[in-house]
Amino acid sequence: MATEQESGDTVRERTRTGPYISFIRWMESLTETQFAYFLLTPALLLLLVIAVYPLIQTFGYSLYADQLTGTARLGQFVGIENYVALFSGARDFALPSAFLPGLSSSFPFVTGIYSSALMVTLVFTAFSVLFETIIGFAQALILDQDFRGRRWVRVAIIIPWAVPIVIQGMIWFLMFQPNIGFLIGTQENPAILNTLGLSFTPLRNTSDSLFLIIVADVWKTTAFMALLILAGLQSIDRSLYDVARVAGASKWQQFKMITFPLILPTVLVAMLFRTIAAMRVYGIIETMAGCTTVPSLSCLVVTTFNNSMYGTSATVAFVTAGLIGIVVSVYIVKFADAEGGF
Amino acid sequence: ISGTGGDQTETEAGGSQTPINTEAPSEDVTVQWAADTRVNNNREAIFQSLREAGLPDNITVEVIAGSQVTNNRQNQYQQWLSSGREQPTLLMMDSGWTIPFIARNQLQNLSQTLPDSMTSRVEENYFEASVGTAKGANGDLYGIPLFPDFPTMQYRKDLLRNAGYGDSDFETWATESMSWVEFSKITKEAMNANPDTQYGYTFQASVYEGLSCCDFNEFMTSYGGAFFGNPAENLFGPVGDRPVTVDEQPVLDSIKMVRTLINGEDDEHALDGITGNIAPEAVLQWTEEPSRKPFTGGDAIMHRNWPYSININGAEDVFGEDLGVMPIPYGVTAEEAQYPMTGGPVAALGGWHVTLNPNASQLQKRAALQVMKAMMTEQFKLDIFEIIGWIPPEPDLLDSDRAAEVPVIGRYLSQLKVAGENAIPRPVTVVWPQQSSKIATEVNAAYAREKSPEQAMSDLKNTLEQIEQSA
Amino acid sequence: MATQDQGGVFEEGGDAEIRKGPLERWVSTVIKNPKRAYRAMFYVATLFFLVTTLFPFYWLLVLALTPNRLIRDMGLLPKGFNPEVFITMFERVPFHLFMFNSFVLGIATTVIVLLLASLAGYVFGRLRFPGRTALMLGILAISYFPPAAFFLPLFELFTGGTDIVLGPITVSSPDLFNTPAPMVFPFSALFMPLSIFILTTFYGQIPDGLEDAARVEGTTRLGALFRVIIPLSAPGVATAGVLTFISVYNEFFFSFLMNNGEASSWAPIVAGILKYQGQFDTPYNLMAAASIVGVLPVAILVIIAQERIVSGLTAGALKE
Amino acid sequence: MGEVTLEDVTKRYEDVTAVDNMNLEINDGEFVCLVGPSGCGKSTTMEMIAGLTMPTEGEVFIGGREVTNLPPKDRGVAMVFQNIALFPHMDVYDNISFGLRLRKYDKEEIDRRVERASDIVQLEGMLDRMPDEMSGGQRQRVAIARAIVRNPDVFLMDEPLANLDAKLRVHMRTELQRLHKELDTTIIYVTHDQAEAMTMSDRIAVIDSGQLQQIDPPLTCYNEPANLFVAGFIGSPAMNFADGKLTEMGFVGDRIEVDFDPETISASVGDDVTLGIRPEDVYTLDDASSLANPTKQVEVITDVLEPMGDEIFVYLLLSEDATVSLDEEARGAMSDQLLMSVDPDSDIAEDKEVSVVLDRTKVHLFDTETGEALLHGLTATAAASTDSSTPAESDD
Amino acid sequence: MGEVTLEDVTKRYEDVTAVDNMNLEINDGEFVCLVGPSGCGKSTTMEMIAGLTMPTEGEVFIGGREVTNLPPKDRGVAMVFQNIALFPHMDVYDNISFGLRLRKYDKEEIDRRVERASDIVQLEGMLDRMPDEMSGGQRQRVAIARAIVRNPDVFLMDEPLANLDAKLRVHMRTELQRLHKELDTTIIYVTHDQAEAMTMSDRIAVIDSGQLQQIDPPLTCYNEPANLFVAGFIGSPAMNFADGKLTEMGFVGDRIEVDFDPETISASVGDDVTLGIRPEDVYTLDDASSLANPTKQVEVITDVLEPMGDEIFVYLLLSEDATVSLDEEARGAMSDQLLMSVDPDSDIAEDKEVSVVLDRTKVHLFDTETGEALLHGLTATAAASTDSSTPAESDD
Ligand SMILES: Nc1ncnc2c1ncn2[C@@H]1O[C@H](COP(=O)(O)OP(=O)(O)OP(=O)(O)O)[C@@H](O)[C@H]1O
Ligand SMILES: Nc1ncnc2c1ncn2[C@@H]1O[C@H](COP(=O)(O)OP(=O)(O)OP(=O)(O)O)[C@@H](O)[C@H]1O
Ligand SMILES: [Mg+2]
Ligand SMILES: [Mg+2]
Repeated sequence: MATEQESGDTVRERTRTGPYISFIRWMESLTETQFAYFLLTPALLLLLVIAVYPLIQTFGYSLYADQLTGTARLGQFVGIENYVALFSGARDFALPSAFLPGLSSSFPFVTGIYSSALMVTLVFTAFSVLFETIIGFAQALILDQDFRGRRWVRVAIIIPWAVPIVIQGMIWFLMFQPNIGFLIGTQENPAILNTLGLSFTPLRNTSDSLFLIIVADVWKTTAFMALLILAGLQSIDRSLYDVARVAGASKWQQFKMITFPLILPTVLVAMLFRTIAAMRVYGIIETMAGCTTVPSLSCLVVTTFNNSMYGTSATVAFVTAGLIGIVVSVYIVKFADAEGGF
Repeated sequence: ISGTGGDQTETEAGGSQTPINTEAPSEDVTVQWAADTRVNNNREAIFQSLREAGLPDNITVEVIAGSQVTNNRQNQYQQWLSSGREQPTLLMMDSGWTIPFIARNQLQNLSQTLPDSMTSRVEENYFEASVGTAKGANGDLYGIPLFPDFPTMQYRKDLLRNAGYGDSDFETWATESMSWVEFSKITKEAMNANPDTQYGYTFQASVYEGLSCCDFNEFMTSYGGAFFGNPAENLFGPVGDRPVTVDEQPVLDSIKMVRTLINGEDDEHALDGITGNIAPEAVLQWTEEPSRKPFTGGDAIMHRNWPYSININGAEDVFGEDLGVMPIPYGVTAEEAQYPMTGGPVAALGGWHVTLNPNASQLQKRAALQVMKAMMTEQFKLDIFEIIGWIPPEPDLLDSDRAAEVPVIGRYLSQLKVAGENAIPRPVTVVWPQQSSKIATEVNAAYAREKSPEQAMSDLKNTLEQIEQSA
Repeated sequence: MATQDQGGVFEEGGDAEIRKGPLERWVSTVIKNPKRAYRAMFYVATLFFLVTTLFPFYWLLVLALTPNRLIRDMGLLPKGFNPEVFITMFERVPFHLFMFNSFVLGIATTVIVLLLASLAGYVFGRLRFPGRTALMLGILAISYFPPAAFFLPLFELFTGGTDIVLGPITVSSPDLFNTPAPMVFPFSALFMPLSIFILTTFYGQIPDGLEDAARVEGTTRLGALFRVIIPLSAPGVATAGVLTFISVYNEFFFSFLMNNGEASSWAPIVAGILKYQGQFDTPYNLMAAASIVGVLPVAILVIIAQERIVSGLTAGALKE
Repeated sequence: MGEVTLEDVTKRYEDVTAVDNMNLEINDGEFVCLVGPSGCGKSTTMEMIAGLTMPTEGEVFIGGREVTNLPPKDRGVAMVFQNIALFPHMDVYDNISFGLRLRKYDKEEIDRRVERASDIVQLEGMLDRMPDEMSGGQRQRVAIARAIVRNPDVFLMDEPLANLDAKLRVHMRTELQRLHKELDTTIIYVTHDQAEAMTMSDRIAVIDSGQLQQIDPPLTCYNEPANLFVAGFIGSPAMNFADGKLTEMGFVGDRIEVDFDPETISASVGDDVTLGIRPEDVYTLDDASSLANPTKQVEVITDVLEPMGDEIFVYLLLSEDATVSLDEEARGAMSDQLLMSVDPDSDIAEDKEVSVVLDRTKVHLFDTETGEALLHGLTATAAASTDSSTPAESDD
Repeated sequence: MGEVTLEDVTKRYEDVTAVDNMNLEINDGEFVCLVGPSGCGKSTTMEMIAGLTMPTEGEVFIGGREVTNLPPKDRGVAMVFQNIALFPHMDVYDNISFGLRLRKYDKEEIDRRVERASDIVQLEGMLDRMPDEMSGGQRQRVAIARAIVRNPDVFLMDEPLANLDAKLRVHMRTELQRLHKELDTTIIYVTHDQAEAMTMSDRIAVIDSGQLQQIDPPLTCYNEPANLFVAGFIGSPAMNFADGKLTEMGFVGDRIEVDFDPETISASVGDDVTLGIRPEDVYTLDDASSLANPTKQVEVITDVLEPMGDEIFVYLLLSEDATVSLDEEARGAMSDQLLMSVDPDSDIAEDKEVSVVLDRTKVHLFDTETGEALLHGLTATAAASTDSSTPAESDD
């Protein structure tokens, strides 16, 4: 080929010089480990300055007492006292709600399930992630099909994700606002949901609000799941389905044995991040029912932060992160193989 | 990289003690004023008014249209002031949270840096309750009230006429408030007389700041109760060194009263004498707007709300002259009440102040002082009453002819004056935000029959005491 | 091969047949041919999802078209018809400026995130090196923290309150308040872990053979990333991009506190929407209109990202 | 059970007709090889039989049932894919047992079968490898094993041995043949290994540009190709062709003449005809002694010698001026050149003038225009043989 | 420029040693075929030369430079991958021109080269197809074109013709050879097509289990295999082997005896030795007339006949009780069976007792234990030939 061209590739390659070329050459000469760290540098630098540095600072705050008067942001150094106070319940009075559920001697042995931030957060996380995953999966499967108008269905399904939380809150708040929304009735004239047990003032009531907030969150964030899972579906080699079909796999079996395992890593990433985000839920609560009615962990962080209780706020933030870490490690341990990433 | 930060403002705050030169600066200065969108939307008229009120031409004002959502503004200010930013120079602050900023030395002490002539005018002429929320523990003034806000009871004259009441009654009620007993009875009568009207009385009892600061505060105070004992002494502190009195009988009575209004007289914690079933259960989830809608829509007879809603409901295409306004009813009279400032037709106090950023440059402060001066003129106060509907912060101005000519609200100035004179501020201190959410939760739970009034208030007392001790 | 038959439920026949036949005929064919039943189920499911996701938007439209003072006791239809609201909303607040800001912030963040996360995703997805697991867990851990945990130090850093020691000289950090920087950088850092994980999964699944082929053809490892791996992971990259962009669009913590809320100070759309709100009164109709207008560009973005980018870059399914 | 019939099947892609009006009848238990140039439509045909691709027109029958619209899983076929397509997330065991697990065979049965299949493809001990840890040939063997563990009516194998070395290939061939015998399944097999097609199949189907050219037993295809295409395609190295005219005397070409009675074939004197002769049917005069029916001598010049170990290919130039030998399309297909295969011991040298003769009984004649075969093999006399039985057979 | 040298190169995966202490020297401009059983390490070797896999031990040199740690792009190699590895998101044109575009050749030059390359691989008119719209063979041709548009010092081709039909294969072979001549590039080529290896390469490198067995010109490998493995691997059908002992008389096996002077080889009397003879060197008595140096007759029974078109394979049973003929591993490799190839005209029939002789000059002897070759070819007399020149060469 190309006999006319006397010089081969390498000659051409070697004759090129300049700082750019020598940089490239230097980069290619790195070992795999060096190269890995080299490529990670920009991301790590950004994270170091914008995330790690503030976290270290904030961790420092958590070791100081709150200071509500005077110009100083923090009070005196108290070591781990904030943490102790938080876990012992001694700080609950300063929070919109208790942090841990109280213990009682009678069945069911825990009180204030709904008024403890931890339980509210866990309940919210478990249900919202569960439903978002299931529904998102179903939506992704639909979007993966080829049909007329698919583009529009796709937009329709994804668009709730783009709705600002303020608006999301407004939409649902109004739907369940007595005298405004039609999903809520009055004693004389109950709506369907009321007959199913929803109270007439659901947004002042922790359990009803929690339920509605989960619904609102599922409405909005399912799109996140659907989008990610869809991307996973689109990346599967279609010829594998040919093989499976000839081997006699039914639609369900194709799903179970090919689709599912192949997108499992994607689903796990999606679930992982949804879990993390759900455990930090705040905005939708604030806009729909308020942090006092439905106290989540992040509610505690933000409320104390807004009340200038920076020590407590930092403490709750770190404890929240720790709790998320515990939940996440369940994923990691459980799915280490499937993920292949850890 | 610096340490935990936050302490660098200490020294600068010290600098804020230097008196400000009252001479107007000669160079061109632009003063940034953190206000809200309504100011911004009317800024041409407002600037005009400031000029006419004597603001020199070389000083211009730039409005930052902050959010109307008061919490958001509070958070923003907190970050700006605690990080020592020089801008904005003037800040519009909710009377509900000015005091914590004062407690943190984050505002310019006006008593020390402004000429006495200015501060004493404020102390002497302005609504006393308003001024109280702009003062520090040392008694110094840190903000100048821009406008106060007092809720009133609005009602439908046309519907009450159907129940046999007439103009003479309305006239009496305008300045002489009625008791809750009377109020509930009249409302019930009106409901019976107007069977198509869905609700009797709508107010706000959602779990939010508005319940603790205002609705509940009014109910409680009107029965002679108080959060922390004698309001005249303990309202703004000393934190940790004052009694918590939310479990006292007047407070419990007020709760029972509300429970009766909502659930009827057969509620197990009903208050004797009160006619029940005049308020919908929905109030437990209502804030201002949702509670106003039914009233504006003609579905309610009585409605408690802020003056903004008088402008809406009194508009010609809504009720016009059929809108009646009266002070909030009372549980016990002021004389019967245990504490000063309680009993009688109390109105929770809202409203906004203008404060000065202590970190601003001297030049900025000088210019800002000129702006504040202009804002304190009668002319400006009345202009802005016309422009935005901000109620003049001086009781005397409510009697002025110009004020009376302001459409709609001009008709109800005497009621507002009564409300203003009986205004009860929320007990703002640095721990108030914490206390407020606890109060709202417990009170709402008690209203909703989830807890007995006694239980709720003793729980609340415990928590409030803990918070008091923590500070 | 045979990809055109992967239509799943549309395996055979066109849907033209359905429309022309009367219901009974269809029912009988369904009994004979269960695939039609699948297809019916498919339509039902699609319809269900469409209704559930779109209904709140319809509700939003109902709210927007109803004059604010009539918003009470709402039913399923707007009370009154007030399309002027879409003009009023711009008169009241320069909403387009806020949208523009959001777009700039979103695009800047997305570009930074995709770029850095692509490099990181490549590293984590395709290279084996010591420290990999620890680093991944560390990056993941950043996303455990509520935004408030980062705020104070960052606020000081970006408002000139932090002293940076560079050897002998100490300078204070530049005051970037009211510029895009104090939003773009935190957004980038906080949204990056998600993108890193997404891209790690996608890049890790590209067959080695293709990267090998590219390298033998003369690309560097990075060249192979940009020319082969990223295009082949287009669905994943586009998704990471869309998710990041929308996250910025949705963010309200830093968006709110890192500027003074003015359009001229790069405040994003959230600030714009909140500007409609009064202290007590809320013009629901304006806010509804504003959110409809605010969401439209994202819809367009989604269409572009999903159809153009994805189909443009990966013409076929992956094959080695 | 396993008859496969294609009736007027056509498959068109946007701009290509991959399969063009194909009619094919494959009997139950038959082993048929599909051969043809790259891109002629073999894989497409297989896919249509498997149900992976829907024919644009026509119908497909398996075991007498119309299956045109049936999904693959209901057709009772197993397939080895040309692109191998192993499941990347399953190890070898799981890949092989995939079809069995789908059918919920019990564990032991699966183990037994997987073991047997992996034995056949010589992958014992690799059952827990992942596909990306295997060599190309190993992967292909997994693909074969995945198909043969099952018990379908029809096996479809698309170049299943392409990546295997000669020895393994021979082994696999034997195994597949044994399997075929044991199970009595229909096997449709794509290959471009001539030896494979010749030795394994009951019939060979030759396809060109989506059209079926001939379907006949291997030797029939070899000895009696239906047309020029088949003649040129089957056999490696390919048949030599020489253009010429049909005269009263028989075939007259540039250098080659073969005399026979033109009356005996269905072409008229004066028509353009092409003569075909396979390399092994060209003899040097030395070797011609053993030949019962040689043609006239042809004078040629030896060009390149290509020793293959067990034989030597000799390129012969028919005209002195034809000097380019290894040119494009050179071997066998051009009329000024002739390929001859000789014994490795022959003392033939390059660039010598030699005389060669052709084996009359192995001469083929084709209509140049239509490409159709006119005759296969001449008898000793100039009179053309009228029966079409192959000379090879008549030699028996 | 294009010398490739591997020095003590080893590649270990977790549990497999894919390449084991390989030493290989390939000269500039040489065409070397790597052959060996599936999984023996051919592709791994290629990948290490290309720089895609790092050797666990050892060093790689290209053009005299040590390149062990150099990235692929700086090694001046082009490669055709066994798994083809087309970029699925690029059309044919973009796939082929990928390397050129990277090097910023100008548009016209790229067009020119792509056109030429697609011409060579006969893909004209398909330049705007996407890979998934092509047949297996077409894809493979794109892969070849992608490699040959460039001007590298070394071409690495891993079974580049596996998916092509015989004819195209022959065409591609010619093209590659021409390319090799024109460019004078080093080509390293993996194939399991014996014909390909024999005709194209200057030398063949035979690999087994990651170890280099022999690297020699094709005919040397064929005629003088270095050991049993090479002897069995090269040639298709494979060489026949017969186990026996070295005696004073020469080789003595079960049925076969070949007399020669045991002194002439490096093994002692009494050692186990294996005799090897290729199928084409076994003659029936009829054909033996042409044989100068036949061995003693061996009495056998004809078993299966396998007509291949141009020759017939005859399976011969050495012992009467050996009845299974088409059994596993049957052909050629077992000592109680012998494969013979005869002319298609031979009148040989199944299940007959016949006598065959071997060509003494083509007999091979191996040490059974070490597998090493002891001698290749005996002269007419019982005295063993001591020179190692191949009989084929000496026949010239
Ligand atoms: N990534 C890997 N991990 C583990 N083992 C591997 C890996 N890649 C290859 N091997 C093993 O290394 C050996 C050599 O593989 P290689 O691909 O070089 O074989 P090959 O000679 O090319 O075979 P084929 O002709 O079948 O392609 C094989 O046994 C194979 O299973
Ligand atoms: N999806 C497709 N879109 C367009 N053309 C296609 C498609 N699939 C195959 N073709 C074309 O159809 C023809 C037949 O393809 P097919 O795969 O059947 O060939 P094949 O006989 O298997 O060839 P090979 O021996 O090279 O594998 C080819 O020309 C190919 O380019
Ligand atoms: Mg094919
Ligand atoms: Mg290989």
